[in-house]
Amino acid sequence: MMREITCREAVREALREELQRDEDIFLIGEDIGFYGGTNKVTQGLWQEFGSERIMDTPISEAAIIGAALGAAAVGMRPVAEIMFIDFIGVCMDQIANQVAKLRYMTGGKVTIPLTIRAPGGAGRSAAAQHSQSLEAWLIHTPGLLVAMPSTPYDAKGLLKAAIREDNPVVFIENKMLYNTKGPVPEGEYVIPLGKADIKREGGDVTLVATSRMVYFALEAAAKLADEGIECEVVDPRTLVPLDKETILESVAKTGRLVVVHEAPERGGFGAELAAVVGNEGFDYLDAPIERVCSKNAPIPFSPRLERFITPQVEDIMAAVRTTVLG
Amino acid sequence: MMREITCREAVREALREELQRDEDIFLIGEDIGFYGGTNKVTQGLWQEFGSERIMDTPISEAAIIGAALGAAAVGMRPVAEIMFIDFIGVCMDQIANQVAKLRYMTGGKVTIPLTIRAPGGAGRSAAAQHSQSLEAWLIHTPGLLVAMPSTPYDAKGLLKAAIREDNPVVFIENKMLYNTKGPVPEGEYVIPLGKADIKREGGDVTLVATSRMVYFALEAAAKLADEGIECEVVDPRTLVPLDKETILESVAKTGRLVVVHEAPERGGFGAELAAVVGNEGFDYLDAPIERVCSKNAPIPFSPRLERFITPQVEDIMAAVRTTVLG
Amino acid sequence: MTSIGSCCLLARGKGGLGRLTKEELVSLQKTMLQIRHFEQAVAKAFLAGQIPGFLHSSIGQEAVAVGVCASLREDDYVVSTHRGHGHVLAKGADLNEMMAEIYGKATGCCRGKGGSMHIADFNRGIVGANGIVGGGIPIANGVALAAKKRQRGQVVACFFGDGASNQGTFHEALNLASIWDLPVVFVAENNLYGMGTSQRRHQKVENIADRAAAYNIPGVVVDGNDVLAVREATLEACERARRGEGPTLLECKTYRHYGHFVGDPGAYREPGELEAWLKKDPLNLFRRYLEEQGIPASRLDELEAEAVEEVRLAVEFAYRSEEPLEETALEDVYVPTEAGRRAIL
Amino acid sequence: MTSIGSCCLLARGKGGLGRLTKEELVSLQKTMLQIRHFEQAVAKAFLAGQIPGFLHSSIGQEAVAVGVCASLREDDYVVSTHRGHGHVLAKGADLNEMMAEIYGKATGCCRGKGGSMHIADFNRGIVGANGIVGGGIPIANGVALAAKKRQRGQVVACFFGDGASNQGTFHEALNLASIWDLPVVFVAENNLYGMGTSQRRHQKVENIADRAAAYNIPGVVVDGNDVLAVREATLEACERARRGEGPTLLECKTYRHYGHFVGDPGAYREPGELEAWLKKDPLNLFRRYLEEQGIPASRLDELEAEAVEEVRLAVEFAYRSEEPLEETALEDVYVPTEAGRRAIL
Ligand SMILES: Cc1ncc(C[n+]2csc(CCOP(=O)(O)OP(=O)(O)O)c2C)c(N)n1
Ligand SMILES: Cc1ncc(C[n+]2csc(CCOP(=O)(O)OP(=O)(O)O)c2C)c(N)n1
Ligand SMILES: [Mg+2]
Ligand SMILES: [Mg+2]
Repeated sequence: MMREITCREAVREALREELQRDEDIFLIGEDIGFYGGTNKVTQGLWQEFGSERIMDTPISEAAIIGAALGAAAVGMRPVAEIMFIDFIGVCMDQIANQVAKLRYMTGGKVTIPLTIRAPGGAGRSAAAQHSQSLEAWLIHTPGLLVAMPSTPYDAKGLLKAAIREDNPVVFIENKMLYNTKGPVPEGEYVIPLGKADIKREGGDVTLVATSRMVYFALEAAAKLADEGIECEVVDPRTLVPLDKETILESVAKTGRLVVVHEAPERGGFGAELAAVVGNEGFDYLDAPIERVCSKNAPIPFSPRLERFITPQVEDIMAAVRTTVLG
Repeated sequence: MMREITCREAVREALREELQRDEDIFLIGEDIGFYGGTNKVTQGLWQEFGSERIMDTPISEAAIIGAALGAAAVGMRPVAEIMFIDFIGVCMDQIANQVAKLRYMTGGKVTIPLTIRAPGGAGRSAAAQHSQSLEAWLIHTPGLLVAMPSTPYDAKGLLKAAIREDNPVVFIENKMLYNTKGPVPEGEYVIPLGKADIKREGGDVTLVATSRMVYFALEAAAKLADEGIECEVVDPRTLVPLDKETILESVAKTGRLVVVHEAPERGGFGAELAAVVGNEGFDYLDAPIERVCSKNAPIPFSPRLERFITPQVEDIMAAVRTTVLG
Repeated sequence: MTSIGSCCLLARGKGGLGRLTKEELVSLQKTMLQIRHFEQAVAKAFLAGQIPGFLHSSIGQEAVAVGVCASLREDDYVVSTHRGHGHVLAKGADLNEMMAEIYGKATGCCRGKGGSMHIADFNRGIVGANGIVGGGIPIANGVALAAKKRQRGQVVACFFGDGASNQGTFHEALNLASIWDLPVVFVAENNLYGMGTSQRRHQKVENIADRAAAYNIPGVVVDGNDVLAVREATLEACERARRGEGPTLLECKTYRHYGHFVGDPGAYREPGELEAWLKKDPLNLFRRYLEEQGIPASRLDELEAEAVEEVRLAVEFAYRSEEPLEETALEDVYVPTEAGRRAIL
Repeated sequence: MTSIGSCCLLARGKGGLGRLTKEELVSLQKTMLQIRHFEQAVAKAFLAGQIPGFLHSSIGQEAVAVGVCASLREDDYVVSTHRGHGHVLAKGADLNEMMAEIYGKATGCCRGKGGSMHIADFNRGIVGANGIVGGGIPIANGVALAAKKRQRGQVVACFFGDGASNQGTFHEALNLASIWDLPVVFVAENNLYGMGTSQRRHQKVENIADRAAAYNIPGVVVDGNDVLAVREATLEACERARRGEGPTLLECKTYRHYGHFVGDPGAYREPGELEAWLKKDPLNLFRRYLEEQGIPASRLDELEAEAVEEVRLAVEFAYRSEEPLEETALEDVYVPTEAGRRAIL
């Protein structure tokens, strides 16, 4: 049987293997060295690769992204860690105006092989400034690629692809999944960016879910199967590029779509997906596309309120019933 | 006949009248004083109200928003100017994590009557870092209201509403419209936030357009009328709150929707609108919702390329024909 | 004691400005004890699984919070940080409401929406803690600007850590406060670490206060474990601010006895470091001083017992309080103006 | 000449480090003339409606660009700003390609996608101008970090304005460069104004270089209109950087003769200010010096004629070049990897 490791270990393995493979790769971030990262993702790497490859910085996110960008622009292949994705606000100019645009503004004179890792997600009562899902800002920023894996297998394979990619990739992990286990083969493998994965097959409704919501969708699907509703759960894995083909094919089969993500509904990734499928898949749709997302509020501290604001398995089930039963 | 003034004058009038009305209002931004603002919007106000009310700052956007927020939190009513909306990247944390969330995080203990003015838009060959439309980041940030007027009349009435509003409002102007004239009555009036305006009536297709794209949509509508296609042009005027009722009513009538905005398509406001109408107006729709937006690229410098990347009247016409003729 | 520019002297305190009566001295210790026991109680409750989220303990740093806030007027303001329990308690936050907030209860000062990192109470001048390192510094300026405009002589004490002094917001905010002569006391709580990174590894200056030179404002270093020294240095900075002479960068050298957050073992510390600092425990130091001033040990023991009891009651209040109702979750996103009401639909 | 901390001396130049031959001296003037005439030509073309967008002229500041870049090796780097024509010309940008870029033509160094504010040429170590004030400073660190890792002894000259020195990025980047001893020369081009705001109104320090104290790195002030003084101060900073001793903050006091952008009348200037600075025109000053060194006036006139002609040819090249084709607009958003190709669909 294939060994099972956690998402944390999967990410760490990808980092370690890539660091071993390519001297131009280095890690840069806050307390990713001796401390091992606040989420312990990089634990042990500093001991193995030393301070030149695993670089601790001051608490200066704009300086981190700028340093990674400058190094990438002259041929290095940095992997920057932003401790929580909530902190991209303090370095959004470096991400959106510099990293994302430098190649374009210079007419292709430069290549930015840069990966920015950042964990998002609610569920730990970390409140409004440590629980966000901000992928929508990033997918709306041309020049970036955006990955958002759910399983350890996907996390490892996609992170390796991201690091080897010649375009800047924001790689969004989920703090609640760091301890989640899944099968990961021992050997080397890479998952290309832009290929969705069908996590469960079913003919009645397509559930497109991202990150931790994939697990919620799978749970909902399992329960709905008892009610006789068969859900196909599609995990896009990367939001840019988006595997429209796989999603549209699924919707062609099921005629129904529910999108699930943890970011607030208004202006989230689900809106983009609904717009794409509503347009390109108009003729497939037998029912309105439903979105199951966080309500349009910051994430509250209280666990009860946090659960209420963020999507739950029952919310997904309710949306599926709405779309299937009308 | 009603007098005609430019958007620049309309915004300035709103600022002047509000400054006269309420001592707690002050303006804060870069070179908005003696210089009159890089877009000359605040010209003359410093001479009239002095340095205590019209406050020049260093080039420190995070400090500007923070100062406005702190003052608002203790009862002032500041109006901050970010010289170009492209610069919100350097103060995104202050906008999204502080301004937008402080009330919520404190359980309603504080009220933030703060207006942030910022011009966006392409069309001046100002290239990738001075031409953006970033409203999508803001509508995806619960806690903010977002206004994006097109006409001088709307700009004046909505800015007055924004300044009087007890919630933080990001008020997005358009640099290409500053010289655009339109009728504005002499006396006092306020346009409530959240009411769309039908800029042209028509029965064949609904065009929802924002900011400068309202003019493009109107031009397309005029030309399409010659082809026998009657467009209804709806200007939402504020994106948060969004006047879904007016838009859905229009789509109920026309059965068709084209959304037009200048921000890149992927993850833009048009996606949200398409998701809302595709869901709540599913039964009204006789054709897929079309989006006419900038292509998913940074804004290039060359005028020819800039025109190519951003939506043009012909693109709107083509989309309308697609949706009407199939 | 203060000096313009980069050259900093250690403020020694215990004399000069604003002499205190014995009762006042005792009350400083009382607040420090409250903070100490409050922090101990929340850490215990957290480890027992009663408190959600995560917690940053200020144990060891009580003299900074108390020394600073003791020099503030009731209508002055504090802007706090993720490690802010001490600051807000010293500024007069209600123990029960605060404990309930940390427990995530409806009776909490933020209705359970903020938690440990977002305690605020505007009625007491507590503008709010902040989960973003350096996030509060620019906001402090705004509060000070309003105070200045209203000419009520209020000042703002803005706390932040050594790590935060490397954030861009620190720089922008100190520069703005400097040119506008804003009434802010920027209190750099230098506990030698930003998370696991020692000051030596995150900046090359010896003193954060050396950075005052970059804004041409006074930079002052004070022993942050000496509550009187902190108080005196703050008083001087406040008076300067109230006179309209602008901000001061006041660095308080101190140490946190526990890890970065409750649960962090602090493996990055130098050997012997913690032990050395424990000898300089601000509560013990001040207790000794009070005894020297003739305050009987029994009185001081009583104080401690009172603090323990108050905190116990607060825990009980918090524990017994209800969780917030789901229907409150969408309140407070917006003020319920017409637009605000429609914006959450 | 340099000094650690906040105390800064005026570098005087014209002796000591790196003496120049007469031909080398002449070539400095030649580059300054190129920049001067380049800027004049683009301003003229802009006012004639031939150039889209907007332009920031560096006329008056040529000695900074030339003095700094003259001390760089070919494989060193510059990071530039919105007012960057001089920097990149001095670093060796191709006149034709650069002019064509400013004209928005397909033959431009950025294929017409960047324009005046985004000139870059990595083959010549020109990492790029930047439309965001302070946006380039953190990026310079990254280039320097790579240089350091590769141990080729390269340095990065990072230009920015007095206004930019109030941005958070300035602070974060100088701190990082300081603790990592990065080979960067931070060149603060103090032209006394950030747009219409005089330095006096945007910061309280007399010298931007005073801020070096905040990072414990050398801060140096130099007469930015004296090309030799700039060169010498930069050389010293570069040597320090190449020795692995880290960054220097080098402030060059200078003045822009025209408004913030072409078309800005500069009404915010003090009366007489411009006139006083015109007397210190860097090109005139250096011409006088060269004549004193025995360079015949006729030779200098020839130089000027050459510069005029080169610029004229560049304008002609740019003017005659084609606009980019629409089908190029979606190129360069991504490297056309498999993922990159799919991301623009
Ligand atoms: C912008 C940002 N970056 C990183 C963090 C994560 N973080 C929280 S506290 C902390 C350390 C702060 O150090 P310091 O400012 O010295 O305060 P202390 O914890 O020592 O009180 C870090 C890195 C954050 N909350 N915000
Ligand atoms: C973040 C940001 N804020 C504001 C601007 C608008 N702006 C462009 S140049 C400039 C003045 C910059 O002053 P300084 O740094 O002194 O450079 P100088 O123009 O004098 O060369 C301003 C305010 C900008 N481009 N980016
Ligand atoms: Mg600290
Ligand atoms: Mg300047």
